[in-house]
Amino acid sequence: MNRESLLRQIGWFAAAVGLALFLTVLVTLPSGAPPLTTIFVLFQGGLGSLSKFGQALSVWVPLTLCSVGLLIPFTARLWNIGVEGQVIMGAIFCTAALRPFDGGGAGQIILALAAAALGGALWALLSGLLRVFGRVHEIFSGLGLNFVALGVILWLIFGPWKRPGIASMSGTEPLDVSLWLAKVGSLSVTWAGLGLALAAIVLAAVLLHRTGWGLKLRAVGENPKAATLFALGPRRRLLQAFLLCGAMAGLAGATQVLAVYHRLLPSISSSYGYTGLLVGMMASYRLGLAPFICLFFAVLNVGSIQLPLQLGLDSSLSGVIQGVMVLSVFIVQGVRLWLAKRGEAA
Amino acid sequence: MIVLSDIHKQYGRVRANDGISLTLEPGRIYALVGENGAGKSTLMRVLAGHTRPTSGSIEVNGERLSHLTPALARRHGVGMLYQDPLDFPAMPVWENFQLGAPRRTKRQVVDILGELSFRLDACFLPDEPVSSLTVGERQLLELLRLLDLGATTLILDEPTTGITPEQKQDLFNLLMTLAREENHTVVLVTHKLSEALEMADAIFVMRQGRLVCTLTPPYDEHELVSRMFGEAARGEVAPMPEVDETAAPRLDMRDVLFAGPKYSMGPLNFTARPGECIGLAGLDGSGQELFLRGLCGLDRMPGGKLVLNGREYGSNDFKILRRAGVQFVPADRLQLALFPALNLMEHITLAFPDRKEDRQKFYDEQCVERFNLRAHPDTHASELSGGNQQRLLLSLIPDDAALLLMEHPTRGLDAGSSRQVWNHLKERCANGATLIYFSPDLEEVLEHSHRVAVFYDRGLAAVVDRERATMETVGALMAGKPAAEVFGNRAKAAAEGGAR
Amino acid sequence: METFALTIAAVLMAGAPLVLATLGETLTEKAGIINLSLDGAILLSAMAAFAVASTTGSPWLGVIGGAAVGAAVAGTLGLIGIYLGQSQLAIGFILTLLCRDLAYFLGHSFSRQPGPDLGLWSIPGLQGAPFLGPIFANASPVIYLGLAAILFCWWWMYRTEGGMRLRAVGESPRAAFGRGIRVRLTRFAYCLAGGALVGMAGAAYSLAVKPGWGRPQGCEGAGWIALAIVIFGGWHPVRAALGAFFFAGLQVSGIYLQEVFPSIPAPVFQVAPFPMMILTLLAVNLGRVGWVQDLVRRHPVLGKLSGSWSIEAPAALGQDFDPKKGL
Amino acid sequence: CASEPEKKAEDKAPAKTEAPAPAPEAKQDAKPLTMGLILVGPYNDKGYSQAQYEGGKYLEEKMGAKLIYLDKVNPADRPGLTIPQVVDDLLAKGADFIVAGSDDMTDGIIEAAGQHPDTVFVHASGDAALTGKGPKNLGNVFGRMTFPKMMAGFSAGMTTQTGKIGVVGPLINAETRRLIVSAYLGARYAWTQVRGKDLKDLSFNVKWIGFWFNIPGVTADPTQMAGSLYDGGCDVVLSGIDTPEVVTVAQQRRDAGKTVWALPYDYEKACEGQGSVCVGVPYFNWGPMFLKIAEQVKAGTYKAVFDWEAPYWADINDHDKSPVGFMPGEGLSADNKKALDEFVAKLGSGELNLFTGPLNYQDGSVFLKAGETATDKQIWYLEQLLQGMEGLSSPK
Ligand SMILES: Nc1ncnc2c1ncn2[C@@H]1O[C@H](COP(=O)(O)OP(=O)(O)OP(=O)(O)O)[C@@H](O)[C@H]1O
Ligand SMILES: Nc1ncnc2c1ncn2[C@@H]1O[C@H](COP(=O)(O)OP(=O)(O)OP(=O)(O)O)[C@@H](O)[C@H]1O
Ligand SMILES: [Mg+2]
Ligand SMILES: [Mg+2]
Repeated sequence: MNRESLLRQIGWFAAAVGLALFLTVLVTLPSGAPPLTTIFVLFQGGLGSLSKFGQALSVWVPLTLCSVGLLIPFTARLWNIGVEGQVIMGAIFCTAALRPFDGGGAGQIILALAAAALGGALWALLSGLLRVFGRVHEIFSGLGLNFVALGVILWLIFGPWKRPGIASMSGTEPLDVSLWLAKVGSLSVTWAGLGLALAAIVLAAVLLHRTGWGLKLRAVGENPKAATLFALGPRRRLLQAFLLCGAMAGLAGATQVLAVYHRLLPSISSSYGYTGLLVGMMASYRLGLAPFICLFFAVLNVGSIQLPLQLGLDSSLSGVIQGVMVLSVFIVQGVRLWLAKRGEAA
Repeated sequence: MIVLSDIHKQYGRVRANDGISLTLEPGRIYALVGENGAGKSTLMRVLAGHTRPTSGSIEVNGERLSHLTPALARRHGVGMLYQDPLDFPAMPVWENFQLGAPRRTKRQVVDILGELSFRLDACFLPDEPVSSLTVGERQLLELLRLLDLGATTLILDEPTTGITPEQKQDLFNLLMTLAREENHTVVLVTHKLSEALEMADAIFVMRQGRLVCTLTPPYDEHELVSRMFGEAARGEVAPMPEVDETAAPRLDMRDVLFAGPKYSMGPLNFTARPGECIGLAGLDGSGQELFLRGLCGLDRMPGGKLVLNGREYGSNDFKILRRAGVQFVPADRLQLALFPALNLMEHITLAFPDRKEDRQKFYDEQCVERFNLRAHPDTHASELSGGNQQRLLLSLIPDDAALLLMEHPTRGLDAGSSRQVWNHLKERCANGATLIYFSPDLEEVLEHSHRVAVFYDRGLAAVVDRERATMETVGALMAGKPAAEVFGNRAKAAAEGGAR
Repeated sequence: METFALTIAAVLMAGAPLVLATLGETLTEKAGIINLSLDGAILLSAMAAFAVASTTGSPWLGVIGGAAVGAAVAGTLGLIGIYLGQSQLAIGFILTLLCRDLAYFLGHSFSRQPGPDLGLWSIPGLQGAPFLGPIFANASPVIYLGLAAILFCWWWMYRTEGGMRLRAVGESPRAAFGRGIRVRLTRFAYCLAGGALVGMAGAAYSLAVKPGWGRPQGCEGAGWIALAIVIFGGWHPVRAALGAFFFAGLQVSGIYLQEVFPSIPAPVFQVAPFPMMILTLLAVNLGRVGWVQDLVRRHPVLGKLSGSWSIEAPAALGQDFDPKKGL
Repeated sequence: CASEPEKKAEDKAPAKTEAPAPAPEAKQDAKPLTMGLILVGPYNDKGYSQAQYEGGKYLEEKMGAKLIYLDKVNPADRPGLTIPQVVDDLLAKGADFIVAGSDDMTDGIIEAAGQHPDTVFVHASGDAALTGKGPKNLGNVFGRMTFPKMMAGFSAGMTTQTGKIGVVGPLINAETRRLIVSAYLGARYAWTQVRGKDLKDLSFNVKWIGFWFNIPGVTADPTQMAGSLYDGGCDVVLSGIDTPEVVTVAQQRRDAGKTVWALPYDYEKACEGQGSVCVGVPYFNWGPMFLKIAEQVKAGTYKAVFDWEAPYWADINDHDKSPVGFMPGEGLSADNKKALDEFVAKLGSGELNLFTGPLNYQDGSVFLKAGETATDKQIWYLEQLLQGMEGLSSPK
């Protein structure tokens, strides 16, 4: 609801991007890489061909599920940093649901997706309960639970769920092909994945902007005391926010298992949870921008493998760029605020 | 000698201080009085360098400054004691004493502290955390600290809220000696006229950010009071609605105990009839806040029973009471009752989910027509003036609310809007609602109550009915005079009859 | 006995960097600033320390370099969080991820290169001493660094004027401002100081505990553990340090316990810090929840119990303060 | 090295003659044969991946082939990147055949090979061709690391003074069991047969960190692991993990005045600059294996088989012949070195097969009856550690 001219906003955003670009160049200089070429290679690597774009999309799906999910707690001023663990739990539950079957079809897949959503939601609920009834800040409970989840998945993969004979990085026994999600033509992105991501966006949009629920959630985040006066049931709202986000994160985990790796891996989450948080912040907690930023980050991710292939650069540069981007957004916001204050004072 | 000239302080829309000039001379005790929000604290904070005035100048010891900083103020011997003690609860006494002072070893600090507290026959254990002290002790410690820093101008912002009478007496004796013998300047910000009358060589009266007058002895209490609370607003005021004496009580409290975060009170026995307006009078922290918050279920009710419209409630669950028609409107609207970054429409939607469809219509009828809330429907609550905030809140209260609990209904409202608000509230009462409200503005209470419940020292001192409720009687009761003295014994009986 | 002493030595060594990082964060949080960037900062400063050390050939210059980088990261947080008034949590978190990738990107050319390390200090007097011998006769400098840091932090926080101000700005910026303390400056200063300690932790990893740089370096995640320990240690330097050693002990003993209880999955011992952090927080906060208060009122026994929980976070932790607004 | 050229000529000759001539020739003229190499770790990790990388370099210099590679291909370092995607990239960049470097890539490479049936795929480690799970165009190649591990164990057994040998193992699976058991057999032989001591006095203690490298808060810390082994009285510790902690710890213990040794893993030059703590390193020398494959691919004669290559016994450290080797370090005394050479000779001549019964599993059940020798399959799929070794056989 801010009545500032669109032009202004775009201007500020441009400023942020400019700053980010500048900082990136600053970082790449010592490595002796030609900055602009580097950036070009990155994007070409992510958008260069249809199949590349397909890969980018297949990264976009779980990333979007995470960041869109995160926007729900963000609306209530909640920092569900535990999303990483929730992705992992989703993947675990998904795998668990499929273990009894060595083959199958839509039925099993739907079951697996449901299980994944459940797993993520439950893991999120833990943070939620700790926050609402124990007043434990969700950041710390979330962090803790992330590591616990990581411990659990490693233990499962190298323990109870290990392949006959060999337990290894390569994770559990791969799923039967009949349980893989169907790809879009020759692209590596799947129909189901795209469907889920889009559904998540729509759901979040409707929930947050079209329903009383979203309004209540915002209100709770705005001022819990007043929320009590209005009898909005702050606690229930917060828990629901956690559950929803957890469920979406869980689905992200499921897509990792069913669409990308076709089995459970130690680092199944690809730390999309954390990246999702970055996206949420860069979108300054608004839904509108999130999917596009996700796409942008996905392109960076996919393009990054061209850095070692073509320029002999370390591909973690893409991560650097992402971080710098978000940081610049905050810096610009701060400067803006400060200038405003100066204005008042004068 | 300190001269404040034409001090202005603006907080957003609020003019906390509006062109104040005054002179403080050494060796004298001043009292600064005024209703809540008059701007007393703000002015004092400016003087102590804790707030930069929007405009105006301060002349200290011949030095002319646009504003002071805490450090500067200290150098000029200005020290301020806060309404809520401004100290570090988690840290031990001696550190609280030392912080901000020139470097010293712990031993030195402990010695000085001991010596000072001996002089004021107080006693502090240096290593005890301040959180374990009473408010009074914390105030005293602050005072010692200021003296130790060589403060010659002492500002005490309502120092006597929540300290015992004898502590208070000691404090006043101390201030006397400081002023008379050591030639200190003392400024005493207070709500309690008795204190002002007893102590002050001159009384500054503030009202809505302005300095309305400076009184000097001999004091005329009536004048003081009328100056403080101003003339009643002009224009016709709706008459008090009739109360049907025969109707069954709307509210009946039986041996109710309330427990707030700070203190607890009770057992309380009190009844209210439909259509009744009951004003709560009392100095800050005398218990009226807890009374309201407890009644609506925001503070806990460890014991007793509430009977609402004949239904008995053993516990005061907020939701249940709310469904039973209990509505609470806090004084601090933005902090407690509104969502700063949500707009009016959204507030309406939140309050009346079922009227989501015709909310525009609702807005026009309710907010604009009835409450002439003149603001664009998508303004943020945070951008509303105090008056409009109150209008919004009132318009959000459903018409069938049976029991209205309000803190300072007209806080921050000008005379005109106050009248509107009151007429509206009385209309509700006429339609059978019961209103229990609290206001620091005594005149307001007296004008708009069938009965006045006076609180003193965290307890219900007396309930006075309209005829007997005058500035004198209620004022006296608020200041702690026993009911017996205020009205003869016969009246006392009646008064207590009120609180059955 | 011998083996016990050796285990102690191992714990001291494993704990040293954790202690440094924990103390750094404790300083920062005592001043009221939350610095979430620990994990990334440690990694980046580990890289920087090794890079400096191997280019200059002097490990101690490396330590200084590490400290400088740590301080720089904290400084960024300080500028944006304190003076530009942005969310400390957000900035800290961004910095974590950013610094991590930055470390790998810039450190690329140093990975798995041979380089100097801090080596060991051998104390002639202690050679062959019964119990202390095995522990201190030939110990890494970082152990002494860690122990010294504990003493210094404790002394500074609780025995000096500066420490008093530090706690003051963390407890109540308003009151501190009222007493003429330059709140933001103070906070910023301790932000830097804490960052420097964190940087030293990074250096301790890449120059002593796990000499060398590479991917993985082996200290990934240590920062999160340190953050957990700060809370576990109740924001008190000594308790925090003990906490650090306690967890180091857990990890070391985990190695032995692996055989003793083969039925317990190995990760359990490694993950332990995190559930413990959560429980600590729970214990700390439960005391303030309404229904718990009622419970305690009813059963004084619980009151006694909760007394032992009495860990208090700095009252103004994470709240920003703008002197321009006044009180 | 003078012999190299003609040796190569010999090697090439048959290939040339058998080859359906034109195609490869044309190819060669068009552009050099290109190998697409997928590395699991950093190409400069001074370990497993660097060994493969240098194998690729060897190929470039020996037959003017071209190497294109992508390193750090694992879900942790390259989130969301799958093997088929990498393969597509490498083929797009002109790779003629693909070599996947790690056991972790098993499923991915099978999938990719299925997608590109007429490209040659080789999976270094892995057993698709053995189990017949994989498609026709996917072969496996691996050096018989069991032998260098035996030599490592042997050197350890010769070097140890306390009779206590430690192993820092990664995670428990058939491969790691296989290698560590080999090391144990080597050590046991040295201890009992060569040094003539009592088997009871030999302790061989295996500790698993739970992963190929350290993840704080998740795996056990190899630094502490190695430390605890040394503190526990082991004076020789073998490393089975990707990162160099063990040698570093050994160095530190040396500085502290302890007489201890260590044996790193994977990378030929791992002992360089480590001085006398380093007894020696069992390593992969992928060059010859890659060369052989490349030539067959070029000649179009490559058969997808399960190729488990034995060392070149004449000189296990021959860069051009031996796929695996054991590089003694300064820590191996002259006499021990002599003993080692004899040991190697025995192994080479086949006169000595350490996988000969009677051998019992850790739980006492029989692995090999007296006189029985183990088949490749038995060794490849080793189910448990052996009796006499301490440490977990399988994750509980
Ligand atoms: N920091 C602040 N920000 C915004 N408004 C403020 C602030 N401090 C005071 N005000 C407003 O300025 C006006 C004067 O406040 P002030 O505290 O000076 O009144 P007061 O006379 O001290 O009241 P009381 O008798 O309750 O202490 C009030 O309307 C108050 O809401
Ligand atoms: N809100 C703000 N945003 C950005 N920069 C600021 C802000 N406030 C102050 N600064 C700049 O930071 C520097 C220090 O400002 P200031 O003096 O207010 O902080 P401080 O002195 O460190 O803290 P304090 O005033 O509480 O002692 C000055 O250069 C000032 O311009
Ligand atoms: Mg005041
Ligand atoms: Mg300042």
